[in-house]
Amino acid sequence: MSDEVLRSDRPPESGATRTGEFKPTLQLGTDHDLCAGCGEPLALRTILESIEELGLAQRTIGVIGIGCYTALTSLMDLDLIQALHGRAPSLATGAKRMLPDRLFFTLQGDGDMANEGLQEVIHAAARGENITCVLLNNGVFGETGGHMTATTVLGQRTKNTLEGRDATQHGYPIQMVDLLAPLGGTAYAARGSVHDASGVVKTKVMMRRAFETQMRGEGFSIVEILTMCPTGWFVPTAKGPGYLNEVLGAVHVTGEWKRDGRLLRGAEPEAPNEAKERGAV
Amino acid sequence: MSQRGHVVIDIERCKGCELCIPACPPQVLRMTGEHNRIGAHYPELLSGCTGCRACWLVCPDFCFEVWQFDEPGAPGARPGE
Amino acid sequence: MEREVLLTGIGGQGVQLAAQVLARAATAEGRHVMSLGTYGGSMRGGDTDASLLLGDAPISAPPIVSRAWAVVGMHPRNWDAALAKLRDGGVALVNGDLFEGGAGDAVSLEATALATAAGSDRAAALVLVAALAGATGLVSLEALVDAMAASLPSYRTEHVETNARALAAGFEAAPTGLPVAFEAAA
Amino acid sequence: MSRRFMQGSEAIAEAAIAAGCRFFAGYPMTPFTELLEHFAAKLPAEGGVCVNAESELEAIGMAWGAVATGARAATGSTGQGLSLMQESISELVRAELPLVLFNLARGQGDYYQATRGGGHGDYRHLVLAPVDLTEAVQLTQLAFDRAECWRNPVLVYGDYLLAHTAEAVAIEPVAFDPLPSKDWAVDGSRSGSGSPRNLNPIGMVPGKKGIEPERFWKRLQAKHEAMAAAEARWEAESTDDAELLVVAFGSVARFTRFAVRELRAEGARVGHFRPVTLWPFPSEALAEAARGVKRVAVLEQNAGQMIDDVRLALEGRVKVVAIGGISSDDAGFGVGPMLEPERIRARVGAALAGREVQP
Repeated sequence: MSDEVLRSDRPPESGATRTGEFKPTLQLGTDHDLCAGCGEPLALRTILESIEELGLAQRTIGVIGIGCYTALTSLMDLDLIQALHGRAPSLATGAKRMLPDRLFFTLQGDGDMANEGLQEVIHAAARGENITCVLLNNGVFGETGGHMTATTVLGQRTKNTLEGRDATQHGYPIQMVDLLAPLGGTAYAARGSVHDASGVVKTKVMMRRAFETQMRGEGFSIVEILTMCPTGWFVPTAKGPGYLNEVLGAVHVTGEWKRDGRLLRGAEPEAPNEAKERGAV
Repeated sequence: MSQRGHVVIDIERCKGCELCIPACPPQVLRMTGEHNRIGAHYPELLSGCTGCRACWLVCPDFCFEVWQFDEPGAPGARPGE
Repeated sequence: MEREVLLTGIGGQGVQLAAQVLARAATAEGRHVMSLGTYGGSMRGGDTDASLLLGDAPISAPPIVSRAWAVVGMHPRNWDAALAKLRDGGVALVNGDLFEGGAGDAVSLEATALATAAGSDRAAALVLVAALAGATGLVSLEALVDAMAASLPSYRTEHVETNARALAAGFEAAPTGLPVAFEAAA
Repeated sequence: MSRRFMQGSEAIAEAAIAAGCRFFAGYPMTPFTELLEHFAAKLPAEGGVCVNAESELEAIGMAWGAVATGARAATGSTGQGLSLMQESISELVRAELPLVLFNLARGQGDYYQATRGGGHGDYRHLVLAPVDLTEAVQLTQLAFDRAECWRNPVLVYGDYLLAHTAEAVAIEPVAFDPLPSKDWAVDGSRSGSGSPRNLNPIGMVPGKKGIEPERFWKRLQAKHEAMAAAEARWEAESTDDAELLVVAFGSVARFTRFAVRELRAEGARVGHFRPVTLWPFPSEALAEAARGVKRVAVLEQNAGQMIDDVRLALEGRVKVVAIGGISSDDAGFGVGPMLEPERIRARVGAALAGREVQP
């Protein structure tokens, strides 16, 4: 590697092909106010590119929960319905029943889906509602500044678990994909992570499979995406990906959990002490 | 060093998270000491880019545009030099 | 002219169905009819009442009545309150099988026994309303049978035949000497 | 059109379907239950959908999604279930979605809930209170029309008596003026166009960072003021020479109106006023009807809620007395002992004579 610095303020004058545009086609701009190192815009890319690549742009409707990612909706060149905190699966249900040939996805955080709206998503899955629910899981309420959610891992420090989440006081984390995958109405369930480039690529594969499952009318699909929240985790921005992989990823295991209606992986019940040690920063 | 790829960096959008630095397989991105209008340091491009898009995939602020040269090492492959 | 009919009993006796059958039958015969069933949250065992207003003209009165031209008792529990609303010269009719020792001046009919003979003890309320209809000319037996068939939900249609026999039995067993409901009625 | 004998719940469901309602979601609760049953039985044959929601929260969420696609949709419950729905109702107002809601309540204790709402923020929606099945059939259709006209939820407030009373009614379609096109609805067709639709309650505009709550909500305030000016409905009778004006709404007004008609027939100078819309409350019409009366008597089946609106309308010009009160059956369903023609007549008679009525 040489230390020669190249100009990077403009494209090559000739002899080159653009292989990656600043933003996905279905994105209206690039300006957003989410924190440095946030994983949610990466998840947004996987969603928007999957819709575009499947040729579903003019047939897609998003139903958006409430969290940091809500601010991203102004970037989305999609017909959208803004839901209340936790209620996106119900809204998507009613809308999908009226327009069964459209692609519907919900976008929800862990506070939205696993705390406030847990019942909603479980029932939508059990009903086999032909929608795709996308969970952006960073284990904290990012928008309020880093508070414990139902997916916060044991030992994780948040503003209301300053000594780390302790099972005796705060209970155990809910692993959403593990919970939803076994339900009869769930056709596809997967958990990806955007902590590195290969994770982003794999997550996009999951997103496409979930959308394809829905368009084939096979039932409920869930894609959980682990996203960095260095602000809410109180870790240096550049350490976000590593923290995600080692701490959250150890509890919320990535991979496909159900495909073509077949369970692929079982959940390992975790021992509190081990996890606390693992999660302690 | 021959260039197979090139990135355009929208430095004014950069928030300085540095996620692109470890993500770059040929390690041709480096944080500058300069800062942009919001006060964030931003990456600069060194020679040796392969156009692999790893930076583009992990950038939360959509700062990267990626190009592949039709013929690596061609004269056009040294933009702005 | 308006005729008020009160039915009283306990949940599970078929009081609401009987009221609905009578109301639908009268509607089919051209009457203006309003009915209201009141019952608690539990389906069985609680108090249950039904009030019907049958008239020659649209009914502007509220669905709850203060006075009744006919009072039909399936169970003694709320009988006194219902009977207190009976107009002078009105009709009081009870299921004698469940009113031990009778019910004062009320006409008593062994409705449960008649219903059992027809195939189901659960049809006693239908026996009673058919008897009321037969005795006063309130509605015809044909209208009652048609209304009963139309009133049963899809998961109860196997009871149509038994209920029709119960209605016929009640109509035939109608006590005599009761007032005529509508002077011009058939 | 032929009359058919049916319960209020069935008549409301049929009227809603006749008005084009194609989506319903609900959770059983007495006396709302039969409304859900009738939608479940009838909607599929009309190409519609009825979802047995797992909670009232989900029911209103589903109906929200359906109405956002431009479909005519409704949900409802009993007052208790409506309590759970309040957050959604207030946000639906701000998202400007024309959802129709039914409260088949246990009595009239939900007047405040219906007209003030238990939700957050500044919001208003029409409240229609039918007196009987025939009017319920009309007002149900009106609810869908007004909801779309204003892009605002509308609540139809009935009760146990309305739900469970059966009469022969005809589902006569009501003719309405043409409505504006539903170009606000989401169907996915604007996705990828550069100008998609975003149905949200906070003034978020696609392509524009941030939200504009103040501008957005001030516009809603202006709309609600226009609704208040345009939508008041009422029924007044025998008010010209009345000394006593009786005010009641919903099913209870059927009792008071009957009593007033009987007393009128006997020569008593008593009039009757019934708000058909509880919001907007027909204040001006009431003030007009009350002109010259000695006393206004409010008979409502609760501890005294609508009486506030009556007093606000009359601004202290006339003495206002309460002659109703809480009255419940043992099950709590609101068919209390007060609801009996002779007892209601006695209360009206007492007010006419200037005697105090013990609630």
